[in-house]
Amino acid sequence: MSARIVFLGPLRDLVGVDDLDVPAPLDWSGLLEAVPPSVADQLKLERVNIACAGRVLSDKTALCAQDGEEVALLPPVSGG
Amino acid sequence: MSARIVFLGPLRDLVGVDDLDVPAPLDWSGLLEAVPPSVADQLKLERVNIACAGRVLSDKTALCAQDGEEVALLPPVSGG
Amino acid sequence: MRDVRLLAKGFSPAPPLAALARACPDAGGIASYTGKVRAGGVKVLELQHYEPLTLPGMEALADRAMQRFELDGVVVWHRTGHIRAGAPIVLVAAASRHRRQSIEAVDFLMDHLKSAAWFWKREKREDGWHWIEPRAVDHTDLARWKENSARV
Amino acid sequence: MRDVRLLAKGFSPAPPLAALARACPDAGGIASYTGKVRAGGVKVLELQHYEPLTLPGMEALADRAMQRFELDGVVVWHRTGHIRAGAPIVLVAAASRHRRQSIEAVDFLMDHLKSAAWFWKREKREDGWHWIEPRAVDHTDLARWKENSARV
Repeated sequence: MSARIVFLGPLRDLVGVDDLDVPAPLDWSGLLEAVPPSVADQLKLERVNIACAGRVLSDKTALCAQDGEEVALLPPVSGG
Repeated sequence: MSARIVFLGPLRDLVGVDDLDVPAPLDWSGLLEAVPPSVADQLKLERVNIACAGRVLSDKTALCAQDGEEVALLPPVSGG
Repeated sequence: MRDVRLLAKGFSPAPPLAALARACPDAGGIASYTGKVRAGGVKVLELQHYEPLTLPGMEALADRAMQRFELDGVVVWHRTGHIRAGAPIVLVAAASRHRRQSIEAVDFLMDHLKSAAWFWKREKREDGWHWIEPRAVDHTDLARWKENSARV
Repeated sequence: MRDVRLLAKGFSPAPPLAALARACPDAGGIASYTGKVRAGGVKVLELQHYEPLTLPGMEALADRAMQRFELDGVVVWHRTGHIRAGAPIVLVAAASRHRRQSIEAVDFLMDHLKSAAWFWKREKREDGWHWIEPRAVDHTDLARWKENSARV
């Protein structure tokens, strides 16, 4: 019973790894405890989004990742 | 001592020739007499311009073409 | 780089676009527009021009675009003569530091070529030749740039 | 025709532009924008993406553009991975009946790819890697389309 946290862009640099497996189910407070404090601080900012199972959450504090699901931490984007 | 009147676009169709040599100097009233009435009617419309010696006239009634100069009759354009 | 041409024969957009990219290594982007003869109904299109005005007018237009949109380079190619369905009529392209400058320059160039450059266009359809005049929307499009002229 | 790709290797804009023109014979024109790594200062650029979101997001964006601007066809190609100076990062192209629709579609697509698609970009300069965030002007550009959404 585990979920995978995926770090993207500058958040990956903060952690130094691509992803991290944690016990499931995983909610918002569990996520904040599972990541380093520097990442948790970022997650609390409005400009950082979270996707669970391939869908971006409109309210990230409602996170509830089940076994086998991926939780992606999405800092501000820049493409093109 | 002659000037050349050049017909462009739909005005060329009205006349049936590409150009017409007329005595110089040529002024606005001389031009209206030198061309067929159907073309003269068009020339009086604001949307038809006249160029003399490669320059578009801001006031076409001020036309004064000298010997060897070309007078181009310019109907509304459509490019691209 | 400023490449302005009147072409009596057909052309392909790829070589001038590639040449513009090579000539402007510091540009972050290249915008382009290729206009062609639509397949439906029109058999052939004819573009007349007037030598003493048409090319000088296109060159002056390209210079205005270079200055107004701070371009690194610009391409303005326009066909004359008879053009068959499917073939390109016009290519404009602009290279600039920032994205929106090149896209706006292409918009600006096309609006002016469409209704403020010295070309006369007619189409041969089933029932013969028809002269084309700018549509009302072409004049509206052109007027956008005049309204903005105080800003730029 | 809707051609949306994430590309791990380099590409040239000419083949997809030619394919779009062939696929859309009734379109009067094709607008395009190619964004590339600027030569000055940046040695290499890296684009990260997130597989479950990035390509589906680009496909949804292309569909929105097709519908909003009544396009005959659209191309959205975007690089991922490491990209060297001078190489293309992104190509968008749109084919439409009328000129301004394709030009506006390109503008719309680029504004969204720049600051509303799932990419993270960093540049390697003399002093190491730097993450790039959208500039304020990118957000302003994007907001233009939201204001207009009631109209379209």
